[in-house]
Amino acid sequence: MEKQFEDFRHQLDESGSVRERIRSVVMEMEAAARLVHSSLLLVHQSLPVLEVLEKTKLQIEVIKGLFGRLAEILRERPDQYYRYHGDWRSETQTVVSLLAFLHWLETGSLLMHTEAEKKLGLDSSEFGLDIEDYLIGLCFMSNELPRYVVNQVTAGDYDCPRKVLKFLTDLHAAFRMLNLRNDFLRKKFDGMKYDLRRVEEVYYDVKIRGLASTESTQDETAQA
Amino acid sequence: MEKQFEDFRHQLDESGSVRERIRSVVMEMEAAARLVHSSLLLVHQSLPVLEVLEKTKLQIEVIKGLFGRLAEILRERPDQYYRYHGDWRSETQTVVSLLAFLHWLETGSLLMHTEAEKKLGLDSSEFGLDIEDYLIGLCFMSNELPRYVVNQVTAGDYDCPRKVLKFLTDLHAAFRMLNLRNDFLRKKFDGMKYDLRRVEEVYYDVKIRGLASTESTQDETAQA
Amino acid sequence: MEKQFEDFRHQLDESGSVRERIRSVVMEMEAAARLVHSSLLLVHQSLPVLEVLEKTKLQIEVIKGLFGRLAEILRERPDQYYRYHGDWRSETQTVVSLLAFLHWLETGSLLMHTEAEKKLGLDSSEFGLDIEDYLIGLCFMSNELPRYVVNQVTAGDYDCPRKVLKFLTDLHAAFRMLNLRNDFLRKKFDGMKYDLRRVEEVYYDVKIRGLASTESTQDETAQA
Amino acid sequence: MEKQFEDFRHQLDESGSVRERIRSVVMEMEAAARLVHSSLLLVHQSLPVLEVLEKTKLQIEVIKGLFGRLAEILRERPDQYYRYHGDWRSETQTVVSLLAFLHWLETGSLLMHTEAEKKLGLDSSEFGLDIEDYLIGLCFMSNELPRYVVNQVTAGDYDCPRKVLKFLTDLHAAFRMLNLRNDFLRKKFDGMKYDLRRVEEVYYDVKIRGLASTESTQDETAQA
Amino acid sequence: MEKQFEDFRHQLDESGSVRERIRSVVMEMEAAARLVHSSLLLVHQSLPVLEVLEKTKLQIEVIKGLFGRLAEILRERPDQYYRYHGDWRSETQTVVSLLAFLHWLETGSLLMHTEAEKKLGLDSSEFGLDIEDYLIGLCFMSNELPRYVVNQVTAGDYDCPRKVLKFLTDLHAAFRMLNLRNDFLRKKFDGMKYDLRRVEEVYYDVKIRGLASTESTQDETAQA
Amino acid sequence: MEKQFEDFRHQLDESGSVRERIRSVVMEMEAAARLVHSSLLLVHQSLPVLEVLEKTKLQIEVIKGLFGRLAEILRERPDQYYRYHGDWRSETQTVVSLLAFLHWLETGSLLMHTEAEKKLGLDSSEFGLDIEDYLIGLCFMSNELPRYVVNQVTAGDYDCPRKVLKFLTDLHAAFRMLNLRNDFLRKKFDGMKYDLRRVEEVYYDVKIRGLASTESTQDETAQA
Amino acid sequence: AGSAKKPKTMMDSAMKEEFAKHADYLNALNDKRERVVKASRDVTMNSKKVIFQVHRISKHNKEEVLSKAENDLASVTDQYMSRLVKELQGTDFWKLRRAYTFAVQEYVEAATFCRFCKTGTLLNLAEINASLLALSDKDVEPLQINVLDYLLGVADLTGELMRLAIGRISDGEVEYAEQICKFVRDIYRELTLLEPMMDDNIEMKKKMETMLQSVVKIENACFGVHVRGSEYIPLLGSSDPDYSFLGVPDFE
Amino acid sequence: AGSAKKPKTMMDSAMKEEFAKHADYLNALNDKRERVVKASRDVTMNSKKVIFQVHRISKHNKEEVLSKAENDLASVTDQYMSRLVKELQGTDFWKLRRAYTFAVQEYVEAATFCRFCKTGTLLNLAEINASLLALSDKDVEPLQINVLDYLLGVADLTGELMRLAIGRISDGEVEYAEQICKFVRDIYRELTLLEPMMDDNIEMKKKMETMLQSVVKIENACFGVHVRGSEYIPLLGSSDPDYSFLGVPDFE
Ligand SMILES: [Mn+2]
Ligand SMILES: [Mn+2]
Repeated sequence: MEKQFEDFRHQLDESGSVRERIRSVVMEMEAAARLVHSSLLLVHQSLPVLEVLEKTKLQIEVIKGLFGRLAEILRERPDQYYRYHGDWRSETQTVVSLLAFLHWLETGSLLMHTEAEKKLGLDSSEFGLDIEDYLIGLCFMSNELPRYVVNQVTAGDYDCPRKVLKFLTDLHAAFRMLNLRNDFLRKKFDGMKYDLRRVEEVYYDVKIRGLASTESTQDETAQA
Repeated sequence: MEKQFEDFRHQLDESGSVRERIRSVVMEMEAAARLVHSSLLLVHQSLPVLEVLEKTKLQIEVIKGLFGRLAEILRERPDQYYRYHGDWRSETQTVVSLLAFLHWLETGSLLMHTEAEKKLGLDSSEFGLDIEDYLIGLCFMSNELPRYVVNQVTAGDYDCPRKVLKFLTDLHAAFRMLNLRNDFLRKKFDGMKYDLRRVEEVYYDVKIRGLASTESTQDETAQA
Repeated sequence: MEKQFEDFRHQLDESGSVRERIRSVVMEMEAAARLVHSSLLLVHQSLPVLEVLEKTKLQIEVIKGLFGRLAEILRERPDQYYRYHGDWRSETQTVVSLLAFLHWLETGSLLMHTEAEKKLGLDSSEFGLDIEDYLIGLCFMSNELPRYVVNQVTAGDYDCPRKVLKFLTDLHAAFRMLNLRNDFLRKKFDGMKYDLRRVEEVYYDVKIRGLASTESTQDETAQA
Repeated sequence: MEKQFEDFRHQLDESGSVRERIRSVVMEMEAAARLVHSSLLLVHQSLPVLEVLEKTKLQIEVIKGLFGRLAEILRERPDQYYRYHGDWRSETQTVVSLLAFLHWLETGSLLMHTEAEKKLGLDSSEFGLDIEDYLIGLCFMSNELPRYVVNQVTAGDYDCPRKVLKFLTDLHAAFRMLNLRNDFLRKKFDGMKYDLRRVEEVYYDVKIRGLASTESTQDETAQA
Repeated sequence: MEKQFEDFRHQLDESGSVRERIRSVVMEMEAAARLVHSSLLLVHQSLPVLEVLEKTKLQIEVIKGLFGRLAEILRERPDQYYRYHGDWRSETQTVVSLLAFLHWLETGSLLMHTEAEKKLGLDSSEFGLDIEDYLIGLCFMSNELPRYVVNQVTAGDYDCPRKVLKFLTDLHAAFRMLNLRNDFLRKKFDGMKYDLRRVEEVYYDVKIRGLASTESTQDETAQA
Repeated sequence: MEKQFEDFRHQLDESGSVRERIRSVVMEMEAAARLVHSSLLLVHQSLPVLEVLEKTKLQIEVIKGLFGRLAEILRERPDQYYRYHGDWRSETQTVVSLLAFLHWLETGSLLMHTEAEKKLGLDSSEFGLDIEDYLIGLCFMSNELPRYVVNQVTAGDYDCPRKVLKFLTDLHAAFRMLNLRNDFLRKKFDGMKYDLRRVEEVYYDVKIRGLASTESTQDETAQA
Repeated sequence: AGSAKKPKTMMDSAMKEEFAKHADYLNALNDKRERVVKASRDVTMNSKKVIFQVHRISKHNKEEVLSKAENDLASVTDQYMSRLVKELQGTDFWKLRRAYTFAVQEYVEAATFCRFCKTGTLLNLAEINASLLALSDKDVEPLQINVLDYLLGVADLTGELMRLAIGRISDGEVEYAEQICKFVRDIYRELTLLEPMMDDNIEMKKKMETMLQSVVKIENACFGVHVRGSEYIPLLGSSDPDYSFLGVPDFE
Repeated sequence: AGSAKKPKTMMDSAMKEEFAKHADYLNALNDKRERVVKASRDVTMNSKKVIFQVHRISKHNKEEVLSKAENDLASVTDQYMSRLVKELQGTDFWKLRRAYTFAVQEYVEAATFCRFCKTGTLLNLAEINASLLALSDKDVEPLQINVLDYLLGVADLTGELMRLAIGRISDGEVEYAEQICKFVRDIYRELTLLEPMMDDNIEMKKKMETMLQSVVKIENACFGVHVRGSEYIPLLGSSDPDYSFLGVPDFE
């Protein structure tokens, strides 16, 4: 009996320390994500996309490294991913939203789940990107788009609303294919329709003033 | 994009059903544990231990089978044990408390963690018995002992208090070796000292009346 | 649309007035039950059972009359017994617990469901006594027994614990035959084990002091 | 509009200053009551009742003075007693509970409502002691009795349980005559039965061990 | 003791019956207020104000009668207005908010406290309209205005925002003269600034689109 | 033991009276700040800035005096500034937000920390302005700007959005230099982005309608 | 002493008989409840899917989306509601209400949602109940949805209508949104009067608050589209705002 | 257009300077706070271990268990409290109190617990603070535990004393339990007077309730042992109850 409880003592003492280690990684991740966010905000002030991408590169590598460390911690404790999942969810969602925005700025298309995992150096078979976290991240990204459109128009880019509207319409349609439960994700998705509406309003504003007409068709082929 | 969301739809739909399947196994486990408990209660009415053990055998096999089914469900979803752990915790703790009581009745010694896993057909490397669940189960067992002692004395078994007191004193001492956090387990362990005190009181009652003295020494060697 | 909601308004208005009428009956019932309870409490001060029974007779007739009025109100709304059931449940359970205690004092046996209905002038085919209410009432009665036993022993009746223990053990075993859901009745029944334990303790107290031994067998036949 | 709000400002300011004045009196009252409470706690350590009474005298005079000040403040605002009543309720209830306990220690009888008013220098026709506050105070006092009884027995006073039980049984019966609404007082009164039960248990504990037997009859006459 | 509790019983019973009578009046008042509210909701669908006023007239008379009944009940218990005040507060506040909205629709000006009392047949010297209830009622009315303005503009009334903004700005300024305690009224008033802000936004929306410009000056004289 | 607690009582008693004195100063400060706020609100109704400044001067002096009194109280308790800090934090933050807004109206630039201290007669070496309070005050000021911009545009000042947007963008960027913990300041700062977004929207509104272009003075050439 | 212990384990036989009766009763009740719960879960899940399906509507696919939704709804009725109908009768309607109320509310929500999208009207309780009559055998008393569940379902409907309205505006169907606005306002006003009369109105009270928020959201959306549409009236010299500008452009 | 965008990204330089200053201040403060939090966590964890160690006491191992506990406590002081002491000075005591208060409370709890078990007395705040003086350099103002943290720690102490008392009774040390009872009652009575004066007394209020429960638990335990011990006084013909019957028997 004594021997057994001696063992338990060690195990219980140890298990507390895993949480501590995760916590410290997550704190760093939060800081790195904040830096990425800071740089990304400059698109609202019309900094060229390439410069923004450049500025964020380094921190994204940092984040990738941090996910590596998380995976490593969890590797010692196989099948305990979901025991600690709540500890890094929120930061992961933020990271996904940032990556997806950057990706859209760069390519005009949606960052896929596998692409996101690749960018973060994750491996589904071992330490993957939870699907709900990915989807929530996309919703967060959607929330940034109306502001982006407004500021682009103010800065004279009248074609932006059309492009964003097309993208967001598609994304919204894709989400509607899911049967969501009444949870956080559903709530976030519900908010997306307001983003859609605001972008539509801006598109309307530029369209009735004849500001958007010229460039629209040729660009279409390149994008869609 | 569409393809990806199509996949997500399937995955999200499926994941809901795992919880449903677990729930149904757990409900059966709860019913089986209740039957074991019902039979076990007869020791308070002085049914011979062997008869009690006989009565519970079948249901314990049922429980073992149910743990097998849980393991099977989780086998399809490796490393998601802790995603669903909360769904079967409470029942597992009850089962441990019942097994540990039966084991003590049979052998006079503590049911070890590995023994408990063996009785439930569990395999630590795959679907194990969480240590905290095991320990909480032991606390629950401890709660039953004062009542058992009182009823045994009423039925004329004056040696029982001494044996239980010895066992509970050792168990309590073993628990004191652990550094417990301020959580549910700590609270349960805190309750154990009242069980200890009550058993001590009963032992005192029989001792001052000279009821316990004769048989104590020879039995000692067999037990300790 | 308006027409339909107009209709609903009438239906709900009527239903509201039914509820008001029930409410006023139930308030009277509550007062009558309180008076019965007040008299019944005197058994704890060792008032002879017959006197207690005498004191409660009148109010029990009052309660019977009130159930008659409830039945009458519900007669206008066939099949809606369970729509309004919640409005008189709690009082009904109290009444059952009082009747069952009185009955046990008088006869030493359990008040059966049909007996309870008869005492309350109820007719199962029309306005019956819900079985769960009956069972909850029995649990409430059980809660009174430890106190009764303690006070009886204080007053010098050392045979009482044995009789109550027999009754309560049987009742508890009978309840265990039921498959209870995780509801109020289950919770109340779970509480019964504390009553049983306390009565066992008192029986233990008198037994170990040799206070209970002599009178046990012959008294069985005489009872009250 | 401006004129009207100008008026309101004055009225609200005035009412605010009344509240401020009450607040400052009540804070002093709370401090004084706490001193009384602290002295009263010594009865649990078997300090002679007379000494306890002596220690509390001064502060009770202070409290009386404070009620005088409250009455004075309210004299300016006839018929607004109940507007501000909530501001001193809780302290008044505490004071009543302290006085009632002291009174019982001194005389063995219940502090009547009029006696309480007299002790606090209150005059029903002007600034009286609200009946519900008085009753709630009694419930609070009742809560102290089980602890008192336990400690008295530990200190060797085996007759105390019987006396307290008699007092509490009577008080409980008196309360049962009232039709209480479903409010705070009702809840407090419902709690009183646990005090009663606990005192009965203590009485049982001394009685079954033959500790309470000798002095019981002669003392009866002196008390009742 | 018994005598005293007998007295208490009478007093509590009486006070209970006062409460019951108030309750029944208040229930009717709530129903009448709801009918007024329901008619008043039609202004959002641009029903002409005169028709709305017509529809509500009858129920307002009903409410007036109910306040008469309240006053009558309280007449028996002078200086206990504030004892029972909580029982009709909430409904009174609702009634004030409805009257004040109707009054504003009719006259474009604020319903004064004395006017409100007059409309409800109240007499300050006996059973008045508590100032805080009146003020809270005004806050509730303010909460309705943003929605009203939005719907009026949608219905083509582009001058409405300016008028409401003027009214609400003045009302808000008048409230700011008061020193409010940290209570419910304060919280409600704090909410008023969001109404103000929302109306400003609506005004901005029509103004920036040149929809509000023409009629603004001449109408000013007619209103203020 | 008693001696030590006696000492503590004196210490805490004294500390309590310090708190009472602070409380009374803070209540006055709250009233003065409310008056400043009331005057400041007139900028939303387009009262000239100079008049607004004039109106607030006196109360700002009052506030300065009150800070002097606070400093005096704390002078007796060196090093205990942060013990009582919570008692005046909220009011200080409000005061900073008012001063900063007034300062911006007057100069178009940010009120620096040392300037704020100077205006309040504070001395960092003794009783300074906590930096976090200063920063929170700035956030509060930011919350007022969207409303200000909306009302200025309504009043015909189409250049205001550009100026405010420049200021707020800078302020927001400056805040991003800080590493904020997950505390109140962080939460307030997080709210600032909504202010920024709203001002961007208003700027967008005037820009897309060509309302902002003409009046742009020399500053414009550099800007647009 | 031996005989003293025996009676303890032998339960009083009258008591045993009594409780055996109750055990049967409770077992039957629990089994039925469990079946009702399971059927309810299916009704809920599939009604939700119908609602999701309706939301996939757009300007151009209305017919197709709605006819699929109606088919789905019909199979909810036939496959799952029919199971509920078979389990329940007489006093069960109220006794087991807790077990099926959410399902029935969701079903009402789905059915009324489909009907509104199709015809712009409110599907009546009587009509729903009539359709349920067909599901049951003639000899048993058929399940009839009670007023309360119907009203609670209609309350939820307004949330879906709000989502629909916002979507329709994005899609350029402004008049449709205005029609929804009027419809939801009417429902809100009617329910204002009914809410306090409902049996256990805490639930409805919460829904009323959500509903008011939905109404305001629709009104704000209509307001936005109106002022935007009005902005160029003077410029266009027409009294009729040209809504054709609004809405998702034809990318196709 | 190119030049139009530039100024936006160039922040006002005075503002930049101002915020750079604040950033430095906040960074320094946060770093210090983080270090204090880490030290605090170590203090808490290791103080808890000291308390657990004391609870391993039994009738026969008292000396040994306590001397181990005291050693452990001394190393908490030397290794971890000293880190706290080094981080904190002057206004930090109050500004960063939230960061270390729980640790200091736990430390007070452990220190007073050891002292009580050793001597039966309450370790004074002045004594604790004196021991901390030794840890700091002479030139900085040394950390002194404030009255509030001390009292909050003492409040928690009573919970541990309750556990101890129950355990001692089981172990037959009745008089020891009675001594604890008296001690805890005295603390409770003193704190009754201090509680309302404490700076932020919600925390203390909760602890007072827990403390009263602890007092009652001890009193009930003493009561139980007393009435059991009194039962055979007449039989034994002695006025002194024979407590030697109580407690765990010597199995050894
Ligand atoms: Mn829905
Ligand atoms: Mn502790």
